[in-house]
This record gives sequence, structure tokens and C-alpha cells, in this order.
Amino acid sequence: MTSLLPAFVVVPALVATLVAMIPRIGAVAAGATALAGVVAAVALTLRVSADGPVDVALGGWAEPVGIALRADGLSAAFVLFTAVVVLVVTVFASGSSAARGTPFFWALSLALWSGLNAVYVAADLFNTYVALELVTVAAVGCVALGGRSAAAPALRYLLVAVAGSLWFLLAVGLLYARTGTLSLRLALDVLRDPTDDGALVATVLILATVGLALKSALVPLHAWLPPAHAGAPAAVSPLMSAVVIKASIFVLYRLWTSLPADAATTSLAVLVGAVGSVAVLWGSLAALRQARLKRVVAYSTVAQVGYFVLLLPLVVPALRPEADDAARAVAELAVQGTVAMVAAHALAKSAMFMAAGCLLHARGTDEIAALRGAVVTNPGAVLAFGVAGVALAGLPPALAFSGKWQLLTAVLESGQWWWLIALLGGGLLTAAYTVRVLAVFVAERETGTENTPVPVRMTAATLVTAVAAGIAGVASAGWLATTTVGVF
Amino acid sequence: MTAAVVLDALLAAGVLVTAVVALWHRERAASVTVFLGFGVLLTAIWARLGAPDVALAEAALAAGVTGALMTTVVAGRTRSTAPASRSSRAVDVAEGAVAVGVGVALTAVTVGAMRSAAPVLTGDVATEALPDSVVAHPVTAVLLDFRTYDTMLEIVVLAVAALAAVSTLRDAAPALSVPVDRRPVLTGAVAALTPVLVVLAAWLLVAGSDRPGGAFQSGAVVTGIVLLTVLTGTLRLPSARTTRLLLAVGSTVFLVVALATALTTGWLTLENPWGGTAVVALEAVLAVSIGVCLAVLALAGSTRA
Amino acid sequence: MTRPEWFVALGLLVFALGSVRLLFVRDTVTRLVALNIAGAGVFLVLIALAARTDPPDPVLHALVLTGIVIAVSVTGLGLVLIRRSDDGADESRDGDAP
Amino acid sequence: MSASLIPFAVLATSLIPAVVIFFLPDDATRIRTTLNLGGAAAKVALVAALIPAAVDGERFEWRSAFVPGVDLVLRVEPFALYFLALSSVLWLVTTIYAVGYFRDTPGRSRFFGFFSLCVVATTGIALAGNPVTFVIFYELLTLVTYPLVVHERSAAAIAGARTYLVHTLIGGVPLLIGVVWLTERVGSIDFADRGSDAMTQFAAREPVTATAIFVLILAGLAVKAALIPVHGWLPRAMVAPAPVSALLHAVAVVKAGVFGIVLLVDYTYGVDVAERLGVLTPLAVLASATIVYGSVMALRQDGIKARLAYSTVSQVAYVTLGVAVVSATATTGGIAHIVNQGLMKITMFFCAGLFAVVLGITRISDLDGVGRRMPVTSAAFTVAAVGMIGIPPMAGFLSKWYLAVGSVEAGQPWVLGVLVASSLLNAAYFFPIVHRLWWKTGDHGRVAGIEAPPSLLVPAAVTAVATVVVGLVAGWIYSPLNLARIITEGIYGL
Repeated sequence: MTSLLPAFVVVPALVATLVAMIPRIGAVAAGATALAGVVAAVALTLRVSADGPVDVALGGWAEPVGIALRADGLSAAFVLFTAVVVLVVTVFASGSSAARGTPFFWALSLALWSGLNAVYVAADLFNTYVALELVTVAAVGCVALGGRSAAAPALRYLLVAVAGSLWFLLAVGLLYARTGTLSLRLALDVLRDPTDDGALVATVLILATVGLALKSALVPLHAWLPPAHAGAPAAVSPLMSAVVIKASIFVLYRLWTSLPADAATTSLAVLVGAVGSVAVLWGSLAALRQARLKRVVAYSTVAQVGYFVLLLPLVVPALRPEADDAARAVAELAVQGTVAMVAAHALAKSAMFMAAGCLLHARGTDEIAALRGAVVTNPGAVLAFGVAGVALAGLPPALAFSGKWQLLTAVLESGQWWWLIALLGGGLLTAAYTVRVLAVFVAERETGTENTPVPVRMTAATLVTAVAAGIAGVASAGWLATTTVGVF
Repeated sequence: MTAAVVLDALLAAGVLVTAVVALWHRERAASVTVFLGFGVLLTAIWARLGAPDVALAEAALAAGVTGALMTTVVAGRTRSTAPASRSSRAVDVAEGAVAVGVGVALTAVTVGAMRSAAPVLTGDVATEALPDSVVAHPVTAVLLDFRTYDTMLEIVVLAVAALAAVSTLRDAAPALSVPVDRRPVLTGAVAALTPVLVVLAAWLLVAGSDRPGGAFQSGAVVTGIVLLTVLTGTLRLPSARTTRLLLAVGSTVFLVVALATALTTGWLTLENPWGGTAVVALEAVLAVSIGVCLAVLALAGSTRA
Repeated sequence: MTRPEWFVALGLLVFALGSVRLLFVRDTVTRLVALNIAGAGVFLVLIALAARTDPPDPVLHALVLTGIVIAVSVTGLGLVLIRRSDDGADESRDGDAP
Repeated sequence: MSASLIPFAVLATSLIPAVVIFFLPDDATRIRTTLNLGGAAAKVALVAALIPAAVDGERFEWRSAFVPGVDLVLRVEPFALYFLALSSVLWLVTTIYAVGYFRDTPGRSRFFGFFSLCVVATTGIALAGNPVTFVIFYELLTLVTYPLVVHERSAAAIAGARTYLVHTLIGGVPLLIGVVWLTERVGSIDFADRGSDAMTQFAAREPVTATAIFVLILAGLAVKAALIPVHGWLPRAMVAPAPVSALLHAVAVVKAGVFGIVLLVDYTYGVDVAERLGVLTPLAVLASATIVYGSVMALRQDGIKARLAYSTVSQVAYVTLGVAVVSATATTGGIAHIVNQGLMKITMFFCAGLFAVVLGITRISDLDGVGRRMPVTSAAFTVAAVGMIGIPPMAGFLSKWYLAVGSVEAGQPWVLGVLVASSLLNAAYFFPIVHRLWWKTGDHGRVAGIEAPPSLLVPAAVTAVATVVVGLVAGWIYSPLNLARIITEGIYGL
């Protein structure tokens, strides 16, 4: 029986095209596909943890001529949390048409999900480029659903994202010039020869890292994200912040956990880690100063991206020719910790944006000052926002706490203690900008602000996601172990 | 031999000059026009570098369709919305210098990589595997037999882009509305030209299996046909529903083929004896889909929301 | 330097010009033009690499064909968004959409 | 060590009510109260049943993987049950008090939901079997107490809550990094009576790192234990409603910090290792300084709750002092003080709440002649105050007596001086209140019928009586003092 891996890409795309033709069935079709997607993702994770990575050659041709798909622990984890977020956001979106922008939301979000899965299971570098483009175009389409005023941010996002993809494509071209193959695995076999490919690998990594940093809004290349994520409709923002930027983060991890490292790449990794640390502090401080709720949550994403790139300096030592077991152990811990943080961010951030969506639906504005006393009118949304904030800050018993625990252990064992500042400081700042907003929600209510009731399923979806992110930390050991299967 | 070198040098210089002018020119319309020139020169370079398929595609798609798209938008709006920041000449030169620096650095690394290239290139492996493919022409074999998955994703990208464009229109069931130009000379010429273009598109499509040509190039010609007929009113603008249907049909067929082959020979695996005809069928669907999607993109661009 | 190496150099230079200009220019249409030029630069590098062997590498040609179609669809979408934001710039209020 | 779900059962008695109560509408008072009281009573019964088994050496444990290589451990053993007994009894009493206090105010379901979650966190802290589990429930306690402190949604409440969060979250950072560093260096060790030998070898091998880790973890715990200079949040968090101040800031939150310090010194490092590292003497000095500082500051407060807050800062430091002085008697006194101080302080907070609710008095200077108007409340307050000063037969006397004897045994007579000084200071800030209540005259009108709603009055009376009873029954095998002695024997391996 041929493997079902390609189904993760083909089925959502097919449903997307069908829903494009018949928008009426949008909600039901998307809901069913999302549910099936979550079940399939869990099955994939179990399969990968049981018998190792899954490899599929497409079109009947093996590599290097044909395209291969590969799902190892890392891909299974990303596919899983993406499926969960898509399911939850689908339930949320079915609650109100304003949250969806236009009926095309269903088709575009399903196509977006198909593109994301395509990135996560790609083993061929050019195929990764095409998948990234599918994600970008679908994501821009979704942002543009936000109406006239969302057109400019969507355009800016399109230009930046496609430019990033081009930088990545050039890196793929360079790699092809040297190794003669588009398959990452085969390219590695060529590169491992002792001929000094240091300069080439460094250039490929610089090009790819800059391109992918542009697409993941790593400070200082982040200016496009807040207008785009905040300007998008209420149901699109959670998708954007929780899963879309993760596609380029995943490709970054795929490259940095594969290509051989030397002194040059190690210093590059440390530089990226430093930029990440600045991003954590910069994004959080910016989030503290925003007057609109969705902008606070968007800048929180800019801050969290800083965490995700802290993996690089911790992983690179394990890829050097003279790497010992200790370095490999640190790398495993770092990958487990970071993937847990990425997954926790996906859940918590989607909950936060959905909570903002609920409040926006209730009060008609996301101006923080106008949301006083929301705890009385929308207790569910406020509770969800608080729990999501706690989960984002990596406080126990959240999933991010287990991630932060592994990352802290990896940092201590690797001796690079300076990453502690970003890891610990970032958590405090996240709590700071969450509590700042909570204090307004809790304050006594001004009379006169109108308050339309929020459909139950929207608040329910938000609360379930937030609580899931908030308590998943205590039961994540088994899942954490699967995230490093087949990665090194 | 020196004539070839001179030609290459001239083309290279032309490409560089047009690029610089297109990038640094203040006026929107001027930079778009020069960019079209850049596209034409690029087509010549693809031909010089022994890539006829790419040259055809570049001429039809990049220069042709992109030019059409850009002129519809720019024609309507000559003033540039961005604040006319009179960045001084020095800033331009600085930007140029940075670019040259980056270019030179990358060249050094790339040439070094090319000189220590791996003995076996995927291209050679593909050329050897050609006889077992269902199609004779190497580029079409790669596109529709070896790397069919890429082409499938790419068509989905195109469909999604068109869908995204249509979804930005104002009302819930967005219909395209475009000013129609019914001047007799134009409509007469279009009426005469259309059958010729249809035959050309069909020929390009079929030729693809054993010589340069194929779905992409004929798709561009189909776009031309659709735009000409719609803009002159000979073809009535489809309703919102049919527009969406046409948009999605191309990628739907391709995805259904993927599922079908999954259940039989393996995901996207085309085998003889039915492989060859399957490829041509797929190409036909591709051509129509590319044609319609790009036309919709152009029309959505000119429809006032 | 061999002929393919010269064209790779040209491609890289065009890519650099396009990318740098994309990050600094303000006007949206020029940014889209810059994006296309940067893309053309990358494709030029790929086709030059393909010309290293005789017959030229068909895989790279196929990649560039796919790249061109994606570039065109992205440009199309970009132009539609430019049109919408130009319409929008006339009467939209500042701030984020509901 | 039989793997069992008993620890879970103890947690569930407050977790299930918490989850259900969140979804109850505010006016579903009957269901909510039955759920609350049922949960509290079930927990008290369960703990009471477990104490004899634990005293006979029975141990129950639940273990599951937290991250690959590190486990979550919940275990039932004497010290855990000791803290659980205190918190479950006082949770039952305070629930009754709170139901009366919040009769028809808005947001009650929200309050009692978080109130039960807070007890879940306290129970988790008591049952924690290793540093990781402790940190998880310790930080959870911070998060679930924030909504309680901010419950009245006034500007002052929000400001007080922010200070509380700033202190506790910042305190959480050194605690987390300390525990991670400890687990990374020594491996996933569990709490054990005399610390684990892996810990002993590690302290011998890298004394400097061991001390650094000790200081980091202590810094994290010191915030909640309100040791100076990180005690600032406690007085400012008094803006919380009376039941919150009573349970949290006199019992649960503050005790969690001190409970952590005992776990750190005696159950992670072990007394001998801590002594060899030389960290106990500075800890004793810090505790003593806090005792004196707390008492002096209490003298200068005119607000009843403010004075009680600073008194708590001082009294809680006795426990730290008991642990820092290396002698079985002193540690027994310190551990016994956890229960004694809890009973006495909660009585006083109940009375403060009563004075505010019935007569609207919040300042000590307004308490003249209240004894005649509210005799029962004033009597309860007096009993607790006398106990605090350390006059027999109240419970307070016993713990101070053991601490004094212990300090002499340990050869640290200066501690005796601190104890005497603080007792005098206690007298200095409590006697004036008692004096105003009974010997001053004031016109507070005639008492018509009973002086306060029974649901507020009975809890105060019960805890006051308990203060006396605990003092009298010190000899009983399951009395708090005897339990403290059994725990200390485990710690010192007698």
C-alpha cells in the first residue's frame, strides 16, 4: 500500500479547489478535512516514533531525478501542531462571517495548510521553494481578505516573502552548482568529502538564513509582520502568527541540522543567536507599547521568533567533524526544547489572536482602552487570553515550560550561558505585556460601550486551545522524544 | 567565434543597462517600459544559452503577460503613491555599489563551486533516464514525468493567486467588470486573429512532447486569446460562479490525477502505454488553466473594486 | 573564466541589483519590478549552470520554467494588490480592518 | 514505595470542584457551596486517614515522565501530610468564611474557581516529590492567586496585584534556573530525608557550583517566604479581600515559600551537606534580620491588615530560622511554627475582616472599646495575639520554646537574643490592640442579637479555640508538635 504522506498535501489542496468552486460547503468541508488531518498527523507521529523516518519517492523515479518526500520527527511535529491549529481556527472561523472576511477564506486557508504540509514533508530543495511560494501566495490572499485597508500590508508581505524565497532559491542554485543534486540528503553525501567547501556552505547558509529570516520576520527584518498580522481578519491572524511563519523556520532548521559546520558557520550561528536574543527583547518591548490588542499579539510573534533561532548556536557544534557525544546530546535537547516552544507558541498564539478576535467581535474595536471590564462581558475570552499569555511566557504547567526546561538544560550543558538572558528575560517580558492588557480587561467598566454577544463556538475554541497550551506541559515527554527521530 | 562573443557581451551589457534604468528610474511608467525591454533581451540570452523552452516561456509569459498585467495597472495610475523622496544621486550610487559588491562576492564563491563541481550532475542522470520516460523531449519529461509533483504544486500556486486576486473584489460574489473597447478595426482584427492563435496554442501544446514547447508556452498564448476576446467584447465576461469554476478546474484535475495514480501505479507515476497520452491531456488542462488564471489576474487588476 | 561562468556572474549581479533596490525603494510598482529583476537574475544563474554540459541540463530548464510561472502569478497578485491599495488610499481610514 | 493514585485523589478533591465551579453562574450559590465544602471536607478526611499510615512508615507515590529523563513525582510522606493537614483544615474554615463574606457580590464563581485552583497548587507543592514538580506547582500558585488578589477590580487591587506578580515572577527566574542547573549537574534527584548521596558527592566535587545553585534556589523561594529584602509584595497585597488575605498571605502562599526552603535545605541538600557548604549561618542571620525588621515595621503600621502583614513577614521567618539552626529541637520548633503561626494568623485575619464588615473599622486607632460591641471577635483576636507573643498554653509558645532550646544546643546563643527581642516586639505591637479592645471605651452602639453573621464569626472562633487546643494536646501522638518531631527525626536520621 503506497505511503499516505503525499495525501497531507494533495487532500487539503483538492478540498480547497472544490470549496473554491462551491463556497457554500466551505465550513463543513474544511472542518471535516481538518479533523481528518489531525487524526492522520497523530498516526504519522506514532509511525515515525515507531519505525523511524518515512521516505516516499514520487512519480516512480528515485532521487536525484525524481522528487522524494521525507517525514522525520521534526516534520511530524510541525505537521501535527499545524493540523491542530487549523482545526481549532476552522471551528473559530465558522462562528462569524466578519471573522472570515469573505467566503473565499475556506479555500485560501485550506490551500495555505496544503502548502505548509508540502514544506514540512519536502526532501527536495527546489520542491521546498515551490511549497514556500504556495504558502506565501495563499497567506497573502488570506491577509488581503481583511478588506481595502489590508491591501497595502498584504502587498508589502508578498514582496518581502517572495524576495526571501528568491534568496533561498539562489542558495539552492549554489548548492546544485557544487553537489549537482537538489536532494538535501544526497547533497550532504557530496559535501562530506574533506575538500574545503567551507566558503560555499557558509554562503549557502548566509543566503538561506537571510532569506528565511525575512520570511519569518526576524528583527530587523520584521517591519512587515505587525501590519499584516493585525490587519488580517480575526480568523486569519491566528493562522498567520501561529503556523505560517513556522514554514520558513522549519526550512531554517532543516538546513542548519543537516549542512556540515566549521568555524565560519559556528560564528554565523552565534551571530544569528545574538540577533534572536535582540529580537526577543525588542519585540517584547514593542508589544508593551502598542495601543491596539492585535498589534500587541503581532509584536509578541516578532519576539517569539527570536526564541526559535536560538536553536542554531546550540545545534552547530554537533555538526562539526570533530563533534563528540556531549555536543550531540546538547543538540538533541536543544531540538526537543525548541520544537516544544514552537508548538506551544502555535497553540498559545492562535488562542491569543482568537481571544482578540472574540473581543473585537464583542466591542467592535481592538483598541485596548475601549476593552475595559471585558472580564465581566466576555469572561471566556479574557480567561483564554490570560492562560495563553501564561503559556507563551513558558510558565508551568504549559508546554512551553517543558520546552524552556530542555533549552535551559541544553544551554547550561553547552556552556553558552549567555543565551539564558534572552530565554529568561523573554519569559518575564511576555508575562509583562500580557498582564498589562489583563489589567485593563479587569478594570471597572465604563458605561455605554456596546457589546454584541460572541458566538459560543468562538469562545469555546479559544478557551480549549489556550487551556491545551496551558496544561500540555505535564504530558509532553513521549511526544518530545519523537521530535528528534531521524533528525541527526 | 568573436562575433558570438561580441553578441553575448552586447546582450549582457543590454540586460545590465535596462536593469539599472528600470530599477532606478523615478517615473513608474518609464521603469515598467524599460523592464519590458529587459524581458526581451533576456529572451535572447536564454536562446543564446541553449534553453529554447525557457526563451519561449520568457517571451510569452514574463515579457508578454507580465507586460500586459503591468500596463493595465500602471496605465490607470501614472502618479506613484509613494512619497517622491528625492533621494540624492549619492544614495543611488551607494545602493549600486553595495549591489555590485554582493554580486562580485557571490560570483567568487559560485565560480569556485562550479570548478569543484561533483562529477555526476542530476541533469546527466535525467538525460540517461530519458528513454524510459513517457515523453521524448527532455524538459517536458522532467516537468511532467520526473518532477510532476513540482508542476502540480506550481499550478495550485497559480490557481490560488488568481483566487486571491478575485477574492479582493468588493461584493460577496465578485464578478469581473472591465471596460470594453468595440472599435471596429480592433474587433475585426481580433476576430481574424483568434482562430490563428488557437491553432498556434494547440500546436505549441502538442509539440511539447518532442521539441521545445508545451503547456506553459501555449498557456500564455491562451491568455492572450482570452484577454483580446474579452477586452473587445467578442467573448462575454463569465459570471462570478463560472469564473471560480474555470479558475479551479486546472488544479482540481491535476490533483485528481495525483489521487488516481496513487491508487494504481503510485503517486503521480505515469507509465506507458497510457503515459504519453496522459501527459498531453495534462498539458492541455495545464494550458487552459494557465491561460484562464493569468487572464483573471489581469482582469481583476483592471476591475475597479 | 568560461562562458557559463561569465553568465553566472551576470546573473548574480542582476540578482544583487534587484534585491538591494527592492529593500530600499518606496514605490510599490518599482518594488515589484525589482522583485522580477531579482528573480530573472536567479534564473539566469540557473540556466548558466545548465549550460555547463552539452546537451544542457534539462532539470534546471524545468526549474526555471516553473519559476517563471510562479513569478508571473506572484506579479499578477502583486499588481492586483497595488490596484486595491491605490483605490484604498483614496478613501480608507487609517488603522486595521475590522 | 507503592505506585498509587492516592496523591492524585488528594489533588482531585480540590481540582474537580475548581473546574466545575468555573462554569456555574454566580447565583448558583447552593451548588457551589456544597461543591466547595464537600471538596474541602473530603480532603480533610483523606489527609486524616493518611496521617496514621504515613507515621507508620507507609509511603505512596505517583510518577510520570515530564521530559525525557526527568520525572514528575507526587508522593505522600509525613512532611507533605503535615503541610496538607494545615492547608486543608484552614481551606475548609476559610471557605465557610468566604461564602459569608461574598454573600451577593458579583464574580463569585470566578473567585471560588481560582480559590480552589489555589488549593490545588498548594496541595501540589506539599506532595511534590522532586524539584521539578515543586517548581511547576510553585509557579502555578503565583498564577492562580493573581485573580484572587485582583478580585475586587479596584485600581488599588490591580496595583497591588501587579506588585505581587512582579515580585513572584521575577523570583521564579532564579528558582527555575537553579533547579535546571541542579538537575543538569546532579541528574533528576528526588526529595529524600537526608538528601541523596548523588547530591553529597556533587557538593564535595563542586562546592562553589553547589553553593551558587543553593543561593539561586533560595532567592526564588525567599520572595514567597517574604524574607527581606524581597518581602515588599506582602503588605501591598493586603488590598485583597479578607478571605484571600487570610488563607493566602497568612497560610498558603507564604507557607509555600517556607515549605520550599525546608525542602531545599533538608530534603535536597541534606542538613550535613548544607552545613558543610556553610550556607546555613548566613541563612540564619537573614532570617533573624527579617524577624526583627518585620516586628519593627509592624509597630509603625496603623492599618490592622498592614500590621498583620508585617507580623507575618516576621513570624514566617521563624520557620527559616528553625531550619537554619542545625539542631533537631530548633528544626522541630521551626516546623511546628508552620501550623501554630497559621492558626493564629488566620484567626487574626478573620477578626480583621469582621471588624471591617461589621463596624467598618480598618485602623487600629479606631478599635477603642470594640470589645464590648463585638466580644467574641475581640476574644478570638486576643487569644491569637497572646499566642503570637509566645505566652503558654497557646501554640505559639511551644515553637518559640523549642527554637530557643535548639539554638542553645547548636551553640548559637545569639539566636536566643533574637527570639527574646522579637517576643518583646510582638508584645509591643499586639498588646496596644488588646488594650484598646477591652480597656478603652468607645461608642459603637449596642449589640443587637449576635454581633456578626455566624458564617463569619464561627470560623474565627474555631481557629482561636484550635490555637489553644494545639497548645494543650502537644503530647498527643498525632499533634502538630509530635508530627514535627517525627519529621525532624527523619531529617536528622535520629
